[in-house]
This record gives sequence, C-alpha cells and structure tokens, in this order.
Amino acid sequence: MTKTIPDVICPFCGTLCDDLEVVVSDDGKQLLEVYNACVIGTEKFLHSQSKDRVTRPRMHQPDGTWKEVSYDEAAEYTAQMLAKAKKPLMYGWSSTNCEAQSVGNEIAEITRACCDNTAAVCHGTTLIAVQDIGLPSCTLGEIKNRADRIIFWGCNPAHAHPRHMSRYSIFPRGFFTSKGQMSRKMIVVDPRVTDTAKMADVHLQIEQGKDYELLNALRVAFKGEWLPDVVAGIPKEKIREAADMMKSGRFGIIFFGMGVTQSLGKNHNIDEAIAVTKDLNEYTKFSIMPMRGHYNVTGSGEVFAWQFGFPYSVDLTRGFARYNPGDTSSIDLLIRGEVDAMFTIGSDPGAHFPISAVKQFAHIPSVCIDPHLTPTSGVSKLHVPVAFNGVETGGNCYRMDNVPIDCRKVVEPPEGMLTDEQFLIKVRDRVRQLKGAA
Amino acid sequence: MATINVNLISGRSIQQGVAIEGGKEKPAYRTAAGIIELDPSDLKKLGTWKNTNVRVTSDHGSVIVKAIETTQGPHPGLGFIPMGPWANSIINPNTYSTGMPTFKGVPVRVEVAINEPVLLGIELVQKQCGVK
Amino acid sequence: METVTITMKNPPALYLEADNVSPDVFAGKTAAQIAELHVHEGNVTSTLGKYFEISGNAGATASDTKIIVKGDMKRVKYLGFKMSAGEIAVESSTDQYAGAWMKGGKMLVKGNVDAFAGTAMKGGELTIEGNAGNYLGAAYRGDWRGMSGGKILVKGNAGSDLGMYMTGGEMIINGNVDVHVCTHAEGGKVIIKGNAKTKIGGQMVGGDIFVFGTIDVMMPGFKPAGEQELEVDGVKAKFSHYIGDTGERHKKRKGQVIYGNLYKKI
Amino acid sequence: MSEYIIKNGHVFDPVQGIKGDKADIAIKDGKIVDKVGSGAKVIDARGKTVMAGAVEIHAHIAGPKVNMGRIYRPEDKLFTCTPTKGMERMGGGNSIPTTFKTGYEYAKMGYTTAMEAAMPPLFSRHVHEEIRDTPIIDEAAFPVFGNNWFVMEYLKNKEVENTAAYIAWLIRVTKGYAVKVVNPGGTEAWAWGLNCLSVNDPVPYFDITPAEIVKGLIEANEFLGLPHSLHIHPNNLGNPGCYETTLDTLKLAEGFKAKNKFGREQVMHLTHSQFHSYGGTNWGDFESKAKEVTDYVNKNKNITIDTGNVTLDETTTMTADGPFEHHLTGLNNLKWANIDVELETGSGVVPYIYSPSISVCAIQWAIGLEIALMMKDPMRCYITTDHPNAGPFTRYPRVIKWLMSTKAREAQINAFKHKDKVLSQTSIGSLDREISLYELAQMTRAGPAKSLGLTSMCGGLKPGMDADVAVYNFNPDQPVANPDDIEKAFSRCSHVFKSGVQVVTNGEIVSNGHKRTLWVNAKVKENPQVMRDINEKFLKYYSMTQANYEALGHHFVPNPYTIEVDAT
Repeated sequence: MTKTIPDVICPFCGTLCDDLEVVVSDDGKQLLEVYNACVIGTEKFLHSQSKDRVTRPRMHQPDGTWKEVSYDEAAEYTAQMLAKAKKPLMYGWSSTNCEAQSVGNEIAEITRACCDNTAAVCHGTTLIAVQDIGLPSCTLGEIKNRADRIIFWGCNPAHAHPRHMSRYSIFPRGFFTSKGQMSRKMIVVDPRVTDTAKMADVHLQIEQGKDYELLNALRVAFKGEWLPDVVAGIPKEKIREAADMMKSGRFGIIFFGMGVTQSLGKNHNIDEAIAVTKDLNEYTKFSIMPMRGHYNVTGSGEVFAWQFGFPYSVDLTRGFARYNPGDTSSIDLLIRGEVDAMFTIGSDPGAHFPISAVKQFAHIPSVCIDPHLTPTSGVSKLHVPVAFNGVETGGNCYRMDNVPIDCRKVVEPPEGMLTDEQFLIKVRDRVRQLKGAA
Repeated sequence: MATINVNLISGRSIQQGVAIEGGKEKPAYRTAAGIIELDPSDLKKLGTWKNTNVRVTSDHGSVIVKAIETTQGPHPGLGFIPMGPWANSIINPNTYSTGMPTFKGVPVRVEVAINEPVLLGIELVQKQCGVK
Repeated sequence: METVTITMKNPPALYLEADNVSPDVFAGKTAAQIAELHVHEGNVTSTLGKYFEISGNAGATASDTKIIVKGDMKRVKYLGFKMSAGEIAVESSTDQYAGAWMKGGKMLVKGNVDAFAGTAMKGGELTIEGNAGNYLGAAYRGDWRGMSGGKILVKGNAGSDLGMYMTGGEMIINGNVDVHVCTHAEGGKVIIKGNAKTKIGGQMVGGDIFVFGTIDVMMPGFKPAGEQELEVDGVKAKFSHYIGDTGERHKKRKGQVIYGNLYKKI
Repeated sequence: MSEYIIKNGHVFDPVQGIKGDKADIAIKDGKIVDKVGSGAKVIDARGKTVMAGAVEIHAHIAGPKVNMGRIYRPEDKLFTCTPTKGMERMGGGNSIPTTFKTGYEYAKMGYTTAMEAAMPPLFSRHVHEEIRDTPIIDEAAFPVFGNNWFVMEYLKNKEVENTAAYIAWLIRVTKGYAVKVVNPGGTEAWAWGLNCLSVNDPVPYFDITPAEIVKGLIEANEFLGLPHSLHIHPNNLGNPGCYETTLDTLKLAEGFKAKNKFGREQVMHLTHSQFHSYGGTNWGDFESKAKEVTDYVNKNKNITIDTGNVTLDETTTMTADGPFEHHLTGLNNLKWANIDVELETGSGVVPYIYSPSISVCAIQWAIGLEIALMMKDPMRCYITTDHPNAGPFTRYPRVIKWLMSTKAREAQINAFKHKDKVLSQTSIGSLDREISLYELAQMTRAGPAKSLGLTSMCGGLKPGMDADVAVYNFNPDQPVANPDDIEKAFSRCSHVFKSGVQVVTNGEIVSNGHKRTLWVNAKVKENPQVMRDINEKFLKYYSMTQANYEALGHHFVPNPYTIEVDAT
C-alpha cells in the first residue's frame, strides 16, 4: 500500500509551490509519484530515487579516480582547510534550509571567511539597486487577488518559473480578479519572442542591453516630456501607449529577472525599474518583485542579513562583516585570486560561474557539498553527498516575496547519509576545537 | 566557411531545468544546454543545415555547441545558449565592479565545426580547468 | 615636511589591506612605531614592518607628513584611507580604495588604480596618472551622500559608474570613460576629455558633465537645449547643451526647477 | 542553578513599594526568594542601584520589515561593526542592529524582556527565527489584526464571538501574544493606494470604519480576557493636527472595563503617543498637543500609553502603516521599501534623519518628553523610542538623562538652531519636573509588566517572581554632578541576572542565558463557522495552503512559555 503526503513544497525555484502531493511507499523509503508539480519539480523528486546516486564522501585523487572516505574524515578535511586558510570563500547556501545556513554562518564567523550565496550570479545587482532606492513590493497573494496590470521585464516564467502564471500572476481567480486572465493586461519586455511573450497582450521587443534607456523613456513618458523618436528599438508612440496602459491600471506589478540583472547597466537597470514603480505610485498602486531563481536564495539573504547585517557577499576576515560587491563578491574574489580555499554548498559554481573564475578554484583546496554529480564536484578535492533538501530533509525556506514556508521531509535518505545540517554541525564542532573558541 | 557575428545571451530553459535536476553527468544535459539557438536568417547567412556543430568564439574563450533553429524567435542577430558550462566558457566575466558577470550581451563569432564533438558538461569544465 | 618612505620588502601571497598607510595615522610616529602598525592579509593581522621597509620619521601632524610608497603595490588596498591632510606619492599602480573617504591632503598615484578610488570624497586632491577603475569618486553602497568636495584628476581612462550620487567637488578625466557617469548626481562637475559610452547622466538631478569626445547613445531623459560657447578647463569651444534627467523627480531652488547639465563639444 | 545574594544595594521596586532603601535580593533556582544559604555567591551592590529587569513594551526588533531595513541599509553598518569577542557574536547596525547585537545591547542596559511590536501573521516563521537568534532576553510578538479581512468581515456584522474565535486561532497558529492594530482600515485602503485619515473614513469595499474595527477588537479582546489589552497605533500618524484623530480613537475605549485574570486594568494601550500628539495645520505652524492628549489619558484610567521619544539621531522608520511611509518618502525623497501582505496588513521602511537644526525634529523631541513629564501616573506611561522609528533603543540612557535632569534638557534646548520656535510651539521650557528612580522603575519595569499582564513573572523583585535583576553603577545618595553620568550609568549595568543566570558582569556578556518565547494559548468554544471561513479563504485567496500556514515546528520556538487563557 502507499500513502499520499499533501501540501508538499517543491524545492526548485523561487515560486516555492506548496500544493504538491507525493505518493510514497508505506515504510517511507520509496518515493513513487509526484502530483501538481511542474516537470522540473517532478524530476527533482524522482531523481532522489535514482540508483546511481553517490552516497559516501570521496576524495579526488591526482589520477582522476575517487577514494571513498567517511563523513568524519570529510569533516576533518573541511575543518582543517577552513581553519588554515587566510581567506576561505564559503559560497552557495541557496539550495539548503535556513537551519543549515545558520550553522554555516557560525563556521564562517569562527574561521573568518567570506560568505556569499547564488545571488552573486542571480539577483545580486537587484540587492544593490534595492540598497540605493528601496523596493515597493507586496506578497504574491496581493497580486493574485488584486493585480490587473502584469509586466514581465527580462524574465521568462514559462521556462524558469513554470507554475508562476497559473498560481499567482495571470490565471488565478482572486478576490477582486474573479475573471482571472480576462481581468488582467499582460506586457512582456524581452529581446526574444519568448514563450511568455507569445501569451502577452503587448510585447516590446527591446534591443538587448538597452533596458536602462527604455525604463528612463517610460519615466519621461509618465511626465509627458519630450522623447526621441526611437528608444531601444521601440518607437516613442508605443512607449507612450505602454506608459498610459500602466497608469490606467488599479494595481500593477512588474516582475523582472535575469534580463535586467545580468546585462549591461546591471544594478542601474533595476534602480530605474524601481524608480518607474515609485513614479507609478503617484498615479495608481504599483509594486515590483524580483523573480528569484533558487528556492531558498531569498532565505540565505535573510539569514545573512539578520545575523551579519548584509544580504550577500559578506567579508568576515576582520572578525566583523564588511560588504561591497565588486570587492567582496565571489566572482571578483576568484578572478582577482584573493581566495585560498573554496567551500561550496547548495549550488553549482562549476557550471554557472564564468570559466575564468572556475579555473581559479579548481587549483586551490576545495570542498563541494552536493547530492548530485556536478562540474563543481568534478573539479573539487572533496565531494560530500548529502540528503536532498526539501525531499529527504525539511527546514525553513523563503519564497521570492520573502514569505517563509517550512518544507517537509517526504522520504528517507539512503542508508547512512547525513543531511547538510548534520554534516555542518560536525565541521563546526571540529573548527571550534581547532580555533580554540569557547 | 562563412562566419557570422551575433550578440549572445544566456538564460534558463525548461529543458535545461529538467536536465540539471536529472543529473549533470548525463548526456541529456548536453542535449539541453550544449546548444546555440540561432534565428533562421542567421543560419542561412552561416550557410549550414540546422543541428550541426559550430564553434562559438568570444574575446574570453571558445566552445563547440550544436546550432539549432530558435524555438523562441524571431530574433535576428541574437544567439541564445542556455545557462551552463557551455555558455559560461565564452561569456564576459567583467563584473564592472558590481559582482555580476556579463552573462548577456557578449559579441561572439560563430563558425561551422562539423567534425568537432560537443563535450559532456562535467568533462568540458574538467578539461578547461586541467583537472582529470 | 617630514618624509616617510615605505618600500615593498616581501609581497603578500593574497592581497594586503594597508588602511593604516595615511598621514593621519603616521603623524607623530617614528619609523619603528610605524613598522608596528597593523596590516591585514586575509584574516591574518600582522605588522607593516613584515611587508615593507620603512625609513624616515613622520611629521608631528598629518599636514606635515609626506609618505612615498615604492615597490609593487598592485596587491595593496586602502592606501590613503580616510586621510585628512599631508601627502602620499605612490610610485606605481595600486589596488582598490585608493584615497577612499578622503577628507583632505594630496594623493598622487603614478600608475593605475582599481575600483572604488576616492569613494565618498569630502576634500583634498587625488591625482592618478594611469587609468582609474570603476566607481571612481562614487558613494558607498546604499548611501545617498556621495562625493561632496575635493578634486580628482585622471590622466588615463576611467571605468564605469564614475561619480555616482556626486553632490560636489570636481573630476577631470583626460581619457575615455565607460558606461554610467554621474548617475543620481545632485551637484559637482565632471570633465571628460575622451569619449563616453552609453547611459551617461542617468537619474541626474543636478551637477554638470562636459564631454569633449563622442557619446555613443544619449539617454532619452536628456532634452536638447541649444548650443553655448563655453570655456572649460582652459579650452574655449562650442558645446551642445542637454538638460536632464527629465524623467527624474526634480528639486526646486527658489521656485525654479533645477536640472543636470550635459555639455557635448561640437 | 547556583544561588546569589545581592547585598546592600539601593533597591527600587514598585511591586513591593521599596523606594531606594538598602535591601538584599536573594536568588535561587531562577526565582527570587526570601533567603539563601551561606554558600550563595555574594554580589556587593553597596552604593549601587538595584532594579528588576526592564520590560520593553514596543520595539521593532524581529520580522520581515526589520530585516528589509537591515538588507537595504548597508551604510548603517559602515565602520561601526563590533568584532566577534569571546561569548559575543559579531554585531552591526546603529539604527537596525543585527539580532545578536540586539540581545546583547538590551541585556547590557538591564532589559530582560522585549515585545516585537508588529508581526504579520503570514511571516510568523520569519519573526520566530529572528527571535530565536536574539540571545538572553525573553521575547513575544504581537500579530497585527487592524486590517485583517476576517476581522473586518466579522466586525461589519458585529459578530464579536466569531472575531474572538478567529483571534484565538491566529494567536495560537502564529504563537503571538496580543492584539495589535496599526492604522485600522488605512493599510487595507493602501492596497489600492488610498488611506483612512480619520476614525470614520470607510475602508474601500469592506465598508467598515476604523471606529467599528477598534471597538469590535476591544470587545473581542476582553471577551477572550487576554493578558495584554488592544495595542493601537491610530490613524493619521505623523501629520500636523493628528491629535484630533488620536482623541477620537481614545474615546472609543470609553465604557469598556478590563476583564482578565492577570491584573491588567486598561482596555487600550496607545503606542508611541509622541507621533500622535501633533497640532497645527502644516509643518510651518506645527505645535505640541501633548497637553490635550495627556489630560484625556490622565482622566481615563482604562488607557495606558508609551511615549515614543525622539532621540535626534539618523535612524530608519519602519511601520505597518504603509501609506504613512509613502507620505514620508514624498517628504525626504529617501529610499522607500514597502511590503503589502495579502489579506492581513502592509508595511513600509524609509530612512529619516532627526536633525537638531530642523525645527520640526526639535519640536518632536520636546513632545516626547512633555508626554512623559505631564502624565500623572507613571504606572500608565512607559518609556519607548518605538525603536527604530523615533530612535534606536540604545539611546534609552539618553532619554532617561533628559527625563531625570532639567539641566540636561536645557542644555539640549540651547543647542537647537530654532530654540525660540521650540519654546513657543511646546511647553517643554516650563516643565521642571524630574523623574525619580522610583518613577523610572514604574515606567520601565512595573508599569509595562502590569500592562502586559506579566505581573506574576517580571517587572518586580517580590519573592516568587523570576530572578530578572539589573544592578547599575549609580549611587542615588550622591547628587548628580554632571547629567551625563546618568546616561553613562544606565548604558552599562554592573550585573544583570536573567531567570537566575548571571548574563552580564561589568558591562560584558558572560552567558547567553536561556531565553523563552512567550505566547498565549486562548481556548474558545468549537466554532465551525469560523473554521469553514478560514478553510475557504485559504482555498481561494491565500497564496499558501492552510497546512503550511499552520506549520510552526519546534525548531522555530525551541523554548516556548505558554500563558493559558480560558474563554470557553
């Protein structure tokens, strides 16, 4: 017989769908089926059952083979590496729960390391812009119940957040939006005709890299000032028409993603997008929200913020927190060669960092804590597989609108495997002995 | 053989999402992210059939990927490689001191390279880092 | 003016944070005491003497202390940190935060500097003979009070995000600049003798930018406002004048809405 | 648990009426006892002041908007962080300290209990995670109800019992403590960009006025008999002439009597009253109406207030009053953050600089002190800075100095650029009352504890109460030569005990203590209709399922202290 666990949280993207249903065997050892999840979420749950999973830590030998070691030896290597390093980098934290992040922060503070999460290559520039101009935002339920102007700027939820449109932004029938999709106008700004753009009422096919100019043109259009004929490949009539459509809504929302955070202008693109939202609040009610990628990158930012005061790129080498992306952020630290030990957890810099940064940490002592086989574990000295967070162990995580949801353990991890929190506690206790801290 | 210059962007795709959760050591990851989506007009300028291997070179590196016809176009003059080791072998690491590399908006040159294989994800990174 | 010369003896494996190398900290100290000053490499705190050869005693006060820095400074940060008087001459290139939070005195860098030079500068003179990095004379993250005084001269090129949140002071760049000049600026004067790329003067509320070379793409928020005959830094020429950023919410001074000014040499 | 005896200290304890005479305080097994054995550790408190651990009734120290403030103000931590040292974790932030620094700073000043002033129920897990990471001090959080869809719909039909059942359910699910109301109706109107500026403006769509919301919630609160009364932040905060809305709101409490088993006498607590006592019509003729507000509160015994003193610092304002923060960013054009929460509330964060050279800020400073000095009964007027809105809580010693010394007040008044305007628009110049140490103990210990219904536990030194004791290096017998000595003495305790554990010695943290999270478990009769409404709203309008909304596992509240209330 099998039992169905309802209200399960999907540990993949920032939408954090919490209405999944998972069918497990009676003894809770086997996961059989997943309902209500998108294709990526289903794959994540089912992959936890694959037979060729790595279940024991292993050291990378010079000739390319792997030698299996115990968790204690792995914890010893990690603790020694972090304690000896002059400037270790502890990167990742986005696919693990807030409890493991708190233990990781203690390790970072004792060993005086730099810690950073995947915001460095995802919404880091958003956080810089928020620090310059603030963030008029709301929770996803407000959008579901009230929003009638939805703008997707530089993001492609059809691919990156598959259920976002059906759970929150376009299709749901909220309290004041009972006609669902019919009561909403959708605008998409993207240099490609993405699958999201194909569903939009208005698609502004912008020239790539010119978001800052188009956003500035919108602000000029709100004030009815002079505009040049074409801005970023969009004629000025279409800009004024889009501006009026935004002003005429009762509750508007701008979702923005990698299109603005990763292209030229970076934090200023989001700075201007937030300024557009702030201006629109003079005419009607408008909010803006970043489409966070990982399911707990927001949580990592929150835990860093209430323990150290900064949301990411925190440098603890002086015993207290310092912050300045460009100086303390992972990519710059690696490319400038400022780091002499690399600790990765809950992310995959090997695949998602520029290769010049990956080359740097391929030749220094490095530990990768990840249940999967990834390019990071491929170039790391020690690979420590842990239980799948969100599938085989629970813990708190934060949605893209900073709402905390406690995700749940649905199936037992393979025999003898530790969770990331248990492994980090081993490392912390050993580091405390090495550094003689109380 | 003809070469074309396009502006490269990278980003998520649902196939890439499924592949990273399915295991990056598997060929499915290469099928999902070891590709460059080009507009049919650009493919015509390149003078090649779709689904052929091409070498994409930028000021920061070069990589072999399979050129396919765009699924989300038209976007003439714009190439799209899903985020992953293939894209990150050639994107511009300059962060302009904001901590964020320039993943989108990298001028690249594309030329046909029929006989060169597209490497697997982990293999590609290990080879470039000189780690066995 | 007493002179202290520090010469790189053994270069650090990683990067060195030498925020004690400034006339204010050196003032009233002998060479031996200066050698005892703290310096940080990663999370290890050691003394200046371990990395530098130090000769000469400092003056009684900061204003009559001159520091000459010799040797390879490419991996040394925070030179001239928070200095308020005196002089520093760096013979070669140095790394980030050169003359950051500077309040006065003179700092000369014969080579290049990296990012965040002259952050939130209040006064003094910073002269860079090579190229400058990004965020030259910009405000610290999140702060709306940027560079408020002092003078920065860069003989080479400058990076992006020049003079962010600038409220006063003057900057002269002989070479070219990258994207984003004087974003969110409320005052101050920037003269760029070379070319500028795109996104120049975004969200400006006040201050003046003079560009002698070309501007790749103008911001839509800058309205053309005729041409003027101006004499800028000894160069008399005709400038086409743009006012902006018209998209920004502007302050009024004596009832008159004030705008930022962008002058492009014709 | 080791035993302690604090000998020969000048004890100030309003609960037992001790007014500074020498007495010994004995501590055993975490409680205050009559006497201890000879083996007890002796703490020599000769020439020192001994008081109970202080109780902070209103501060924004944990939660989503506090953390948004930390995230978006890196310049608040530039060059001012304190490194890791022995037992103390790293600390940073002037106006919004990190959680570890919050716990340490409160303990070093002798505070042992603190209330988080506004918890959006949807974010209760976030609040409890931050409370868990704030060491030493006991904490509780007030969920906000003033703009809740359930409350507005039930009170529209005058269904007080259903409202009480919903309140009991929500406080149990979010492990909250009391009913907090912020700009009733106004924040729901702000979801459409509007506001309710008086107690009679109807809320869009819900068609209920703030007056009905406040009255209904008072009735529901007394129906349940919760330990603390309604904790209200009235409409129209911070605008010149807002004292009229405040008086209208206070009048809503007439005719209600406190009904509870905790010894609480008030039915309404007006919080940060300084922001609500403004007269005049614009910022030009802005004046103090502290007299009118305190006269009313002095006459009506079923109301308690806390001051909300401005401390003339650069700080960050954060409140669940979304429309006010949008109005404030329109004034000073600084960065503005706003988080509207579905079906429940909203919030806003804007930095603000209370500069002594601006006349409005100087007058606000004066209003805060006037309120404290004009209130007759110190047991009903408590000292707060609405941290961090009017100033960081680390400035309490400075506020105490201003209240205990007219010399200090005059020195500050003379330092103002617009001194004449301050004297003409307020009556601070003519007030020469100086708070005594006994009154200070009432305003920071016994008073807040009584208002919060915690008289059995904290706020006093009577045997049987928790052993929360603070010893200050301040000799009440010696005349105060320089007022700054008061500030110095009250900023660092010589000894602090929390639940019988010594946590501070000579201003340094020596133990992380064993902090508790207080929460109220109110039992009400079975109410299927309310349960059905809750299920329906979660199915249709919330963005989270009800099971995940209610999931507050043990790891969020590792050391709960439950206060049982029976309203069946």
